[in-house]
Amino acid sequence: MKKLINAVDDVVKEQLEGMLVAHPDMLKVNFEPKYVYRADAPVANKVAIVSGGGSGHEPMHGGFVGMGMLDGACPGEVFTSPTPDQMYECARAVDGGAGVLFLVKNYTGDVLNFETAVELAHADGIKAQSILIDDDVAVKDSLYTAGRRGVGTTVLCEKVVGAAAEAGYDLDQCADLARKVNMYGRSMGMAITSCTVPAAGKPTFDLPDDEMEIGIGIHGEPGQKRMPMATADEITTMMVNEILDDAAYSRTVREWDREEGTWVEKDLTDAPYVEGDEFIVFVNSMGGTPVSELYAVYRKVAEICEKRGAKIVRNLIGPYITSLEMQGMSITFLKADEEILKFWDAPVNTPGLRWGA
Amino acid sequence: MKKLINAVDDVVKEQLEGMLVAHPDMLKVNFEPKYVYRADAPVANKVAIVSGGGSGHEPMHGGFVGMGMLDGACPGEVFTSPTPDQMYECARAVDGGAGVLFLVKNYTGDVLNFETAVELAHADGIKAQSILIDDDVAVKDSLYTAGRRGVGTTVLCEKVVGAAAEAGYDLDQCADLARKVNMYGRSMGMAITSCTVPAAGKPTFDLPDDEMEIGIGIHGEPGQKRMPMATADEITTMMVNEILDDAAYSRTVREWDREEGTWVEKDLTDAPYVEGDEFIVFVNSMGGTPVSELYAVYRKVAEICEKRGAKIVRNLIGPYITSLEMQGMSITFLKADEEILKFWDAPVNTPGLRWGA
Amino acid sequence: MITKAQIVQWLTTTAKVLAENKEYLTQLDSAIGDADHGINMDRGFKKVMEKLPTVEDKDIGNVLKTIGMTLISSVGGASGPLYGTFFMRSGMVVTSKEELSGDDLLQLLQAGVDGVVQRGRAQLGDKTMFDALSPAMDALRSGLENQDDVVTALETAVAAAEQGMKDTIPLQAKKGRASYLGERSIGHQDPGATSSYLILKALLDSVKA
Amino acid sequence: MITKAQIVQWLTTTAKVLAENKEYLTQLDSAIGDADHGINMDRGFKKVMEKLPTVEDKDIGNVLKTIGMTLISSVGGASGPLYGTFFMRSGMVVTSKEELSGDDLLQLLQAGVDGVVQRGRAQLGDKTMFDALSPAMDALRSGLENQDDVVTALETAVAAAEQGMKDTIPLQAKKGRASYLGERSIGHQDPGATSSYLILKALLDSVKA
Ligand SMILES: Nc1ncnc2c1ncn2[C@@H]1O[C@H](COP(=O)(O)OP(=O)(O)O)[C@@H](O)[C@H]1O
Ligand SMILES: Nc1ncnc2c1ncn2[C@@H]1O[C@H](COP(=O)(O)OP(=O)(O)O)[C@@H](O)[C@H]1O
Ligand SMILES: [Mg+2]
Ligand SMILES: [Mg+2]
Ligand SMILES: [Mg+2]
Ligand SMILES: [Mg+2]
Repeated sequence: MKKLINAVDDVVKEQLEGMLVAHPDMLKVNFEPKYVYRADAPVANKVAIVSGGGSGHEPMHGGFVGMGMLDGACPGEVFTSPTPDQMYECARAVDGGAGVLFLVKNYTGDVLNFETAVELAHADGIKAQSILIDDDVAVKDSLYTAGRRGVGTTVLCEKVVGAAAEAGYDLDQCADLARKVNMYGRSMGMAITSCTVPAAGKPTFDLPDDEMEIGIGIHGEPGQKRMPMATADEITTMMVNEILDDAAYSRTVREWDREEGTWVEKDLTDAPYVEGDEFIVFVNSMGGTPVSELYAVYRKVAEICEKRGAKIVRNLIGPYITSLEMQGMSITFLKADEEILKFWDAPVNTPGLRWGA
Repeated sequence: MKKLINAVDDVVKEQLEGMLVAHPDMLKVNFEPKYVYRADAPVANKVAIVSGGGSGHEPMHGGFVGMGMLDGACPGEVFTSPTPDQMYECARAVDGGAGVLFLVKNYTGDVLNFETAVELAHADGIKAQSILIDDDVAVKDSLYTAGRRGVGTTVLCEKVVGAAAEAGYDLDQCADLARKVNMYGRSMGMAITSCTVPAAGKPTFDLPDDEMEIGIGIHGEPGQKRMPMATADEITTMMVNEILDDAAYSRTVREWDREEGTWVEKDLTDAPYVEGDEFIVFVNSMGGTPVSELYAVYRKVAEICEKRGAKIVRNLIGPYITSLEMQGMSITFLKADEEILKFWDAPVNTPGLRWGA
Repeated sequence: MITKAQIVQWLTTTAKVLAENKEYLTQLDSAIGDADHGINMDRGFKKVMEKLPTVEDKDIGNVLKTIGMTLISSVGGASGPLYGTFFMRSGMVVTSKEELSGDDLLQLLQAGVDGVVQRGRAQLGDKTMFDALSPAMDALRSGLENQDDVVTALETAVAAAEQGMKDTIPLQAKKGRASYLGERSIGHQDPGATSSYLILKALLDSVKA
Repeated sequence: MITKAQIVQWLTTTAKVLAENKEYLTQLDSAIGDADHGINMDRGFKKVMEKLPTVEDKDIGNVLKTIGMTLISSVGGASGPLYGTFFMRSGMVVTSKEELSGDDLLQLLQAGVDGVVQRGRAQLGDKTMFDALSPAMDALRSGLENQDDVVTALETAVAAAEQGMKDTIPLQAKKGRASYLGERSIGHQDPGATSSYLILKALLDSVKA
């Protein structure tokens, strides 16, 4: 294993130390327990948006803390969900009185830990709500699996809901918007190399030179299937079609009932896309794939959309939700209505995403 | 070789096609010969800033075309200098009457090709000037080598001079500022893996698992020396000290005399840094190194600067001048005065660098 | 009777065994997960070892609850809240005890396993830690019902856990990260079932000692 | 006399030889450069082959000038302007000729080499293409002065180029990308010197044919 690191156990801590000295205008860092939070937190009467998850996906989530996006981010160890004490204490630090919305990627670990955090925050008198992001179309059903993973849509949701909170949306409005963004978003990923978790010291999986993993998540885990390596055009076509043709997806999620202080089950179904839909398209590098290759992919995405009557109205291209140094990419479509576009275009000022400010 | 590409020969073209469909608000692309230029070019009465070089360093240069930075960028084949016809035709497309400043990285190929372009532009009645960027302290002398390579300072120079042109600087003022930025900038790079030029199909060099290349350029070429792999702190310390302790550097450069229509030689000497100097610090990924590792490096840079009385007043951290998927990083210091800081902070709106707009 | 010293020994042995099996568990997790289970468990039980001296004078219930909270706030991932809940719930049913009968042990473990199911909602055959824990509970219960001594009953429980762990190999995962692999999860042993077996084995060894 | 057909043959043979040696030259460049010299030269001469039919009816001077401009606008890198200049300058001294004497050939090549030096400012021993070109010119000149026929003179010139090429191995590069390697450039043959040798060899073969 070759990385620009010191001791394996200090990887997350030292990265946070770097962020703190690099961006004192945007964020602060708490180290025991670990969380990143807005430099001007708590922002009075603004809903606080908090996310978190395993480290190794940078800039997500810590790099999205700042004006117009996240109020707080809780980094776990590499590829390992953070713990409830981090989330709870982060929520306390950023709550400006209007409550805290947790944006949670749908992985068993994240879900279980954030559930505990919501309970702790609630017990402490903080208005807390959590919304699951589960947008990975590579996971086909929710009955025989842990359900779709939360991937690319997470970044777009954090941006859009962060801007809405900035604009004065209350907690329920933010939660409703987050739920909508999630239900409008679909992603798929692939990898051509594995990555190496520092503590593990060797690649998570072996991938022969002539094969690729399709339907991969963001944790360096193996994907849905292994296929012979193909051209960028072939790969892109396969993924975009899988996203655009994705059927209605149903699952039961647990959302927090603030009145009752209990979890309630909700059945949600994502409607399939239809011709004429407008989209924000996000072509993402898994880390090791250079942006030049992403543009070759985006070119093909645009071509297919043109043919299929899908209208791309905004895009994001780059490494935003990564898996360490893994080579590969993911494609996310987010159906965009006026509300979503307004908040997408709103100013954002974070280390990882910045415009209009 | 595993990459998200189609035919090896189409790599540069398809990337440009992707940029064109992705960013029609910021830029346009000409394909025969290849150059990227501002969507609103030519901007009347504004000095046009044009750069270029081999492809494979994305987002540099095409990703820096847009308001507040470059008017044009000429991409060569991967790691191969572009040709004079590209530069000349690009200059014609972006000249708004106030002249064209070429920012040229000091590599034999780039220098020779841009020299021809200047001559062609001049012959065509375009006010043209070129400034060399040569900031790589890993190259020790200019007598027995082709001189210091142009590396990280290039990005900072394009940003600063681009903003100055936007603010109304004339051609000589832009050239003077570019020369100053170059003389105030010093960089050093290193790599822990090689990269693979698509057309070559295999890694440029082999690097054993326990070794690294120090003093590497940005073309996947071997570096100044090979050393046993070390920790991020050790590597950072070595590189920052080499930059801060760098002695006066002298060389003879050729600049264009617009009156006479000939090249004139100029002796330039970069003064060493002194305690109390203020800096823009740029920690850059060679492509495959994730931003998380850059933050660990930045943390150490900040610590050393603190100790040595070097004041970091701005920073840039991320993959901006890359070598395909190479893992490694470079560190750039740019001594910053009021003029430089003003233009650094000015709005910029390009695919690769964006703030305030 | 099982003494508090033996319970403390259990935790200590678990920490040792998980440290020894850190790479093995991580390797199992790299086949069908994200290559961190061994790292997670080792990190958590290293914290447990730091915490243990500060609570050794407390009763067994308190010791276990503290260990549960320590795991929750240090392991992360799926296994953190699950094992954390396991020990918290275990501790709750033996509040203020300084030693345990066989029946106490049964109740303690059953409460822990119930907690795992409540949090994680795994069913038998989903290819999770529950597939090792559940048969172990059945064996322990029938052993004690047959008037076996605790060590003998635990021996059959550990054997059942080991069998349950091995039986996860042909299963297709339906919960946790491995479920994303669909049929590709078949043919690999579940890391969580493996750590559960190791933890129960450590209990047996500590009670025998 | 050397005919225009032979000059055209030279360019065609060069294109073929450079295509055959694309990987070899690139490999040499990967040792002390950026692994593109073979790719660059092959790309350039492929363009030359596209262009050639459109100028074949022009005189030798025009053919060479067009080839030079083609190289300049298609090769890039350091070698593009250098070889481009080489052919442009070569063409300039034989304007409107349809065939060449030995002396014409000498002047043509000398003008080309002078152009390379003027652009690139290399000195003998800098480990560049000039280290193959320069001894070849010396050999050609003295051969012709000794009244050798053109083929014989060219044969000694090509032998000298080959020797010059090999002699770049122990040199430390002082120009171009290889100079960044300092002492590490020692022990490797210069790619540009190698392509220069191949181009001169192609000339010999075409004149002999
Ligand atoms: N819903 C669940 N119920 C019970 N056990 C589960 C559940 N989901 C996952 N597990 C267990 O957790 C183990 C993985 O733990 P670990 O690797 O530490 O967490 P993560 O999957 O978050 O990386 C699996 O092998 C499985 O035994
Ligand atoms: N200043 C120079 N004068 C003469 N030849 C040079 C000079 N600089 C470089 N070269 C030649 O160019 C060759 C490299 O060409 P190439 O690899 O195509 O370009 P680049 O170095 O830009 O990648 C070197 O091997 C050397 O022979
Ligand atoms: Mg994990
Ligand atoms: Mg080159
Ligand atoms: Mg795991
Ligand atoms: Mg080269």
